[in-house]
Amino acid sequence: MRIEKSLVVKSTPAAVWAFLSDPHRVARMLPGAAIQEQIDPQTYAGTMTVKVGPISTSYRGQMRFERLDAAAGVAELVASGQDVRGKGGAEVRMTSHVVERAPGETEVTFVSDLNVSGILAQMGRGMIEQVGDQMFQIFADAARVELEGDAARSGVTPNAPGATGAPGAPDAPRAPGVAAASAAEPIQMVSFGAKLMVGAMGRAVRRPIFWVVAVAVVVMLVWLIRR
Amino acid sequence: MIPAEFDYHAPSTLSDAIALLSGLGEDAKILSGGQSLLPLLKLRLGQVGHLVDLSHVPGLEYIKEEEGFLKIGGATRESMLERTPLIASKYPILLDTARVIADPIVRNRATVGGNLAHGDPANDHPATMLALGAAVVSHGPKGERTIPIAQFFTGIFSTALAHDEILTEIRIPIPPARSGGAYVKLERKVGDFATAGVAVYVALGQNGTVEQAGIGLTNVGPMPVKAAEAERYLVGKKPDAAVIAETARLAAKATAPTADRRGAVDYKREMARVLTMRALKSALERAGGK
Amino acid sequence: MATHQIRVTVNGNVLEAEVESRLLLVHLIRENLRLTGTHIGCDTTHCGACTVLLDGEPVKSCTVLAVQADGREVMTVEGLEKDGKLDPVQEGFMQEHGLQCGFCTPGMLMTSYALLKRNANPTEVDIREAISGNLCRCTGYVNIVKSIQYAAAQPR
Amino acid sequence: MALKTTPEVSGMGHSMKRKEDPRFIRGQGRYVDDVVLPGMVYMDIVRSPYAYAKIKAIHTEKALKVPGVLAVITGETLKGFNLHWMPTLMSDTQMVLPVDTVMYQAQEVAAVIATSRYAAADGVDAVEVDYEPMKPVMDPFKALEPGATVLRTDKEGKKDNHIWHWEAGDRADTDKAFKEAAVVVKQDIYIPRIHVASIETCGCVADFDRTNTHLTVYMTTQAPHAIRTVFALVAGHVGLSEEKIRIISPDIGGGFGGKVPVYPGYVIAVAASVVLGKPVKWIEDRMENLQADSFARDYHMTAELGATRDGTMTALRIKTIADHGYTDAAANPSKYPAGLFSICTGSYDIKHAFTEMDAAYTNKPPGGVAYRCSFRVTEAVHAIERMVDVLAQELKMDPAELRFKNFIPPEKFPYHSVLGWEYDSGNYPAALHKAMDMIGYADLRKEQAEKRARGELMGIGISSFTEIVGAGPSKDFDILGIKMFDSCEIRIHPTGKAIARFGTKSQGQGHETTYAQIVAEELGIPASAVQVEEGDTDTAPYGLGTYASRSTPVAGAAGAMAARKIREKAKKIAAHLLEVSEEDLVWEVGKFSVKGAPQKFKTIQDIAFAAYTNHPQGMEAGLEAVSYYDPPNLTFPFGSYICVVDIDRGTGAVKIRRFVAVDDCGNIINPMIVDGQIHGGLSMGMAPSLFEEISYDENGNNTAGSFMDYLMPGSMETPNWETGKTVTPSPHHPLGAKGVGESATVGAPPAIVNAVVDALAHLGVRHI
Repeated sequence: MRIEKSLVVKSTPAAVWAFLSDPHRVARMLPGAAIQEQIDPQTYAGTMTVKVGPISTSYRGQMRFERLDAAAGVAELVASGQDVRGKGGAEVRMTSHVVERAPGETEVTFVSDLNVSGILAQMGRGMIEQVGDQMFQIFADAARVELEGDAARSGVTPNAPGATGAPGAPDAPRAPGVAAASAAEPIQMVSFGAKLMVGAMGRAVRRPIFWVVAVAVVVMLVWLIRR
Repeated sequence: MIPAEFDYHAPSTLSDAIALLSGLGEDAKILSGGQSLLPLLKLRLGQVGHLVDLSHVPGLEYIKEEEGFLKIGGATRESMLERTPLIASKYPILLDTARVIADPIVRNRATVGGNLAHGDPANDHPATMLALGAAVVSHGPKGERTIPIAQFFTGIFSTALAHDEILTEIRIPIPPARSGGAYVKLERKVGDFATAGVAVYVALGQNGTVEQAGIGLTNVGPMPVKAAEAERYLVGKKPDAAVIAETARLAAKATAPTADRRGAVDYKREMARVLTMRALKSALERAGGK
Repeated sequence: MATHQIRVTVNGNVLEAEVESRLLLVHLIRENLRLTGTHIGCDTTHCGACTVLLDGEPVKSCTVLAVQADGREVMTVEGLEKDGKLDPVQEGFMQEHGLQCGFCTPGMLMTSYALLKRNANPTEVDIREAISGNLCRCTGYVNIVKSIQYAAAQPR
Repeated sequence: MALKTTPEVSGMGHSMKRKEDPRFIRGQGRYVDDVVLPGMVYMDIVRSPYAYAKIKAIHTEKALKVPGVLAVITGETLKGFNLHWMPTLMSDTQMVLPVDTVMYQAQEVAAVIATSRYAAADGVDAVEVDYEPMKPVMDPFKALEPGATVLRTDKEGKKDNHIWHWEAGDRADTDKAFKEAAVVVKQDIYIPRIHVASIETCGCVADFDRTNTHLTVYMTTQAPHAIRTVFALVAGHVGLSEEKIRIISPDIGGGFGGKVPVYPGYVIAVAASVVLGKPVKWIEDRMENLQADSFARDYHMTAELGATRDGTMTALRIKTIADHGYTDAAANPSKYPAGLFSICTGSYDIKHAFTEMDAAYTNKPPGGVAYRCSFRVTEAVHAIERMVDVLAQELKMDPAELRFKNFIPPEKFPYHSVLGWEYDSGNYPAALHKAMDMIGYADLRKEQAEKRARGELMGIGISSFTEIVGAGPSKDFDILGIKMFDSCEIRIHPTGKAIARFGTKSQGQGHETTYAQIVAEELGIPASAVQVEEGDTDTAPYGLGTYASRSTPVAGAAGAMAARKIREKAKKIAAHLLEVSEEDLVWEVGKFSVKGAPQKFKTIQDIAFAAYTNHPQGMEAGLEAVSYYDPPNLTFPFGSYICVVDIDRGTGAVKIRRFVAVDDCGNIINPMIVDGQIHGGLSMGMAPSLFEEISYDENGNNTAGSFMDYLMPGSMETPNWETGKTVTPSPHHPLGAKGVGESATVGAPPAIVNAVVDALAHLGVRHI
């Protein structure tokens, strides 16, 4: 499935680019992640543990930059991982775009194509998407702290111009819930993409008739009422 | 489906239970009714080193009115809520809620405290407790504390409880005269999680205006949803058809559902609206305001 | 591997066993005690084939640990017939064709038995609600409802 | 039908209480998981989380260190015995365990054998598999597009995902009829993939005795004899010989078609038992059952119906894409890759019809088995019964009126359908009239009109289906070459009691009772004194098994024929005892008496005793017979169902208010059991209409892989079914009976869908 996110930080495009193209720095913003080795200039291996309440999943895998175009501000990476207990895996292809919105204000847009396989995708009942949102929120907040420095930490811009996370998501990097380790812990990560391995997924399913009816009726009634 | 190995502990006092949890650390998990936790362990979606069973800790199963509150012990079974006359007569919203959780056999094991402490946005009690303005009492190594329900849920499957804190009681303010609440759940079949669920509580003044309002929603966001804007809107108004409709619209606005087999995002939002209307009407009726 | 010495009364007989922490009650019943009337149908508390009574209340024994039954009373389908006399729910299922393949039947019987203990004169809705956590793939429930009504009508 | 026998004898037509119930209500049934053998070990299976992936490595070291784990079996292990692939019933091939590629999520990847269930599960967790995921092909339409990833690279020269093309009828003639039709309606109809989900999952205990090279397998199978032959054919080269294979199908906790196939798990368990020399038990859990076992349906149909302005149907055309998963492992008779789909002209006298189908490989589990339905008849009935309503809507005709206008008239039976079937008997108007009377059709239409005026949503749906069951005549029907006869062997004991053994296997249908009633009807021996046995290949006569509503039409007929053979011999003995010639004897239930001297008679019990103690010189002793019955035709049960639904305007929730089912299955053996079959069938007809669907996301994840999402209806979701009967006997069945186990599953879905569409029709909805 496709996920689009954006993040605006009070920082220069160059600083943001330097951050985004350094997996080790990005890693520190992502709870539960650890880079284990650099395989070649573009490829890194690592692990990532996502813990949601009593459910925990550890992935190991690789992240590879397929394109790093500083001039255009475009980075493209592919990350893939496999659940260490053989229960599934995920792959994400993510393109990020760094654009200056105003002097000292930079917007990063992320477009990801995510494929998740295994029990979490089967039984996550929409939860994966929400976990992804929360994780993005944590990442975004942590990235803002990293890039904006003390201003963010003091809470001046805690939630705005925030990431497009879900309403009700925790608004601080120390928010519990998603991750076992908090973002502040100076370890771990696989890649920017890896966190999205558990990010959203949509299901193009044909539902049993009841649900088709349900949706059809409601849509129709809404339409009739509005007409 | 067979769980991975763990060790089981059955402390006989609350302080032993807390001590065990503190001593064993994050690797220990509280076993209350077990109706959510054991399936997770059987699926091996989660793994724990230790389970600390609360069923041998006395005094955690009760339903009583005391000191201006309805007090429900943390380990009170859902089936006890269903069968307690006080609940049926005075707290029908709790009966509404208990009766649509899982199925009757599961409710013989499942506990009210577990339903809240599991932190699952698809569970039903959170919405009801949000509507009722309940508070959660917990015991941990640092003693007792009371957490307002609005601050209890902190993320998907996560709550304000520390890992070694035990939810021991739920406190619901005893409702004034001319008040009422209702919980309405849309489910695909018995035993299913809600497509959407809405709990509404209202208290009416002498002239029929709404003096207090609580609205909580189930499974339409990463956490149980408190429809604060809708609540604020409703308070001080005479609940006529237009007000009911607007309240429902605002409640639906507060949701952030994700698409799954239960329906698309728009459908779920619409269900939040429709069910809010229904729950609000029912709550008003029960409050005597028709 | 952590084990526990437990003492459980099953159908009136006191049994002692050493069990692993994670042993499920249904496996204690089926494998350790060889009472195979209790079945496993779904593992996720949806089907109710494993329903037994724990201190008189129906529970899904695939989602209860054996060690949790320590010091308590378990009743299974094998405990329904007393002194060669069938329980009225057993009679009812036979008379009203309340079973076909028989796989869900023990769980249905235990739920029905507990219902009638609590409510001697259930309405059809009471019955349908009570068995709503027990799935049957064969009968369409019509005759199961009749079977329980038959049992309720028996003099006690 | 007038009763011929007393309640004490309980022949046909008696609602005899079931003989199998005393053990089930005591928890004394014996299902596969109840079988425990000395030294038995347990098997659990490692399954693929990916729908399509290369297997780079399987690491078994950690698993082998788990206490209690004895062995890990992989595709490489089986390859050593050339057992890693097996044939399917449709002459395709299927992996037992993969060597290099997995083709669907939850496919078997390796098996762990351990001393306990718990250790086996731990072992499964400890097996590490390195996969290289590939993009799965999930959509059968995309699978058939040029350039699609070719999935079956194991098949030499295979360049696409097309499995087969099948057609029936005259294309040109039908095209012409459509050109001439005044009205043509067209509709895409998808029947989703579903799963029978019997409450008992599949499993087996395989017990190989090395000393005697003898294999006994206790297994959840609806067709034990055919399975024995399959095992002999698949594993003959490793020393399994058919006389040394014994398949025992004990009590079966529901089958519905899902226990016909040979699943890899069975074969792996057998292999494991051969390798280890110990009994091996394998019982799947519910998720494995829903995710890996054979599915049903998954037909994407485009149907067209042509008619005159006044509503006379003239032409039918249906084009179907069938999603078969990664291999065609459907359970159909060999000649019928699309089953009996060509029954799709249904209950209507349609003169021109053509239907074609293409089957595709996708990255889904294999199958194409029944879901309580005879070989794709549900799909066919759904198509025609939906199209009739679509046409009625187009013509603004009442759907009942349109049906009456087009029914095959009762006087036209036996009726030759344009797609080649000979319908044995039927009276369709009678069934629909009865259903309309029972439900109060005219009043409901009035109520509906009033409700529409108030903005309420209420719908009435009709389905007047024709089933085709009882496969089948040997000239056309075989499975793996074995003709689809069935069998019965009856032995009468000296004291006049009997044992009757059949080639079928009950999974809840009550054969122990109904077969006994057939013998009682034919011989007058009380059904209570007839012991019925099935399911043990060492003792029962060879038969093709129980599925597709074939037990009564085929094995039941064999029972009657075997009993009649016994009666022939009994007549000779009676003539000997009464000292009269055979021509002077008349048979009444349970005795031969002398014509004109009814006081002179010998009961079947007298005769049975004489068969062992005083039989005529020159005659062999004993009183027994075997019949292998080859039916001259299929049977065509039918019915008319009417469903009333109310739809919640706010939520769209559909509630079935009433459902009347009038069935005609010819002469009835046990009315109580028939009603039970109808109730169950209706529930399984409702389930996929409103609740159940196996669905996949684009990555091949099965999103209905447990009972959390595969929504099997419970007591609160299931309405109080109302049943009625008409009786139109089959002219060719010895008892005039037809199969009934699946009629309701076949007939109910269109009634429900038609009702839902009807509730919304005034808003412009034509199909859902």
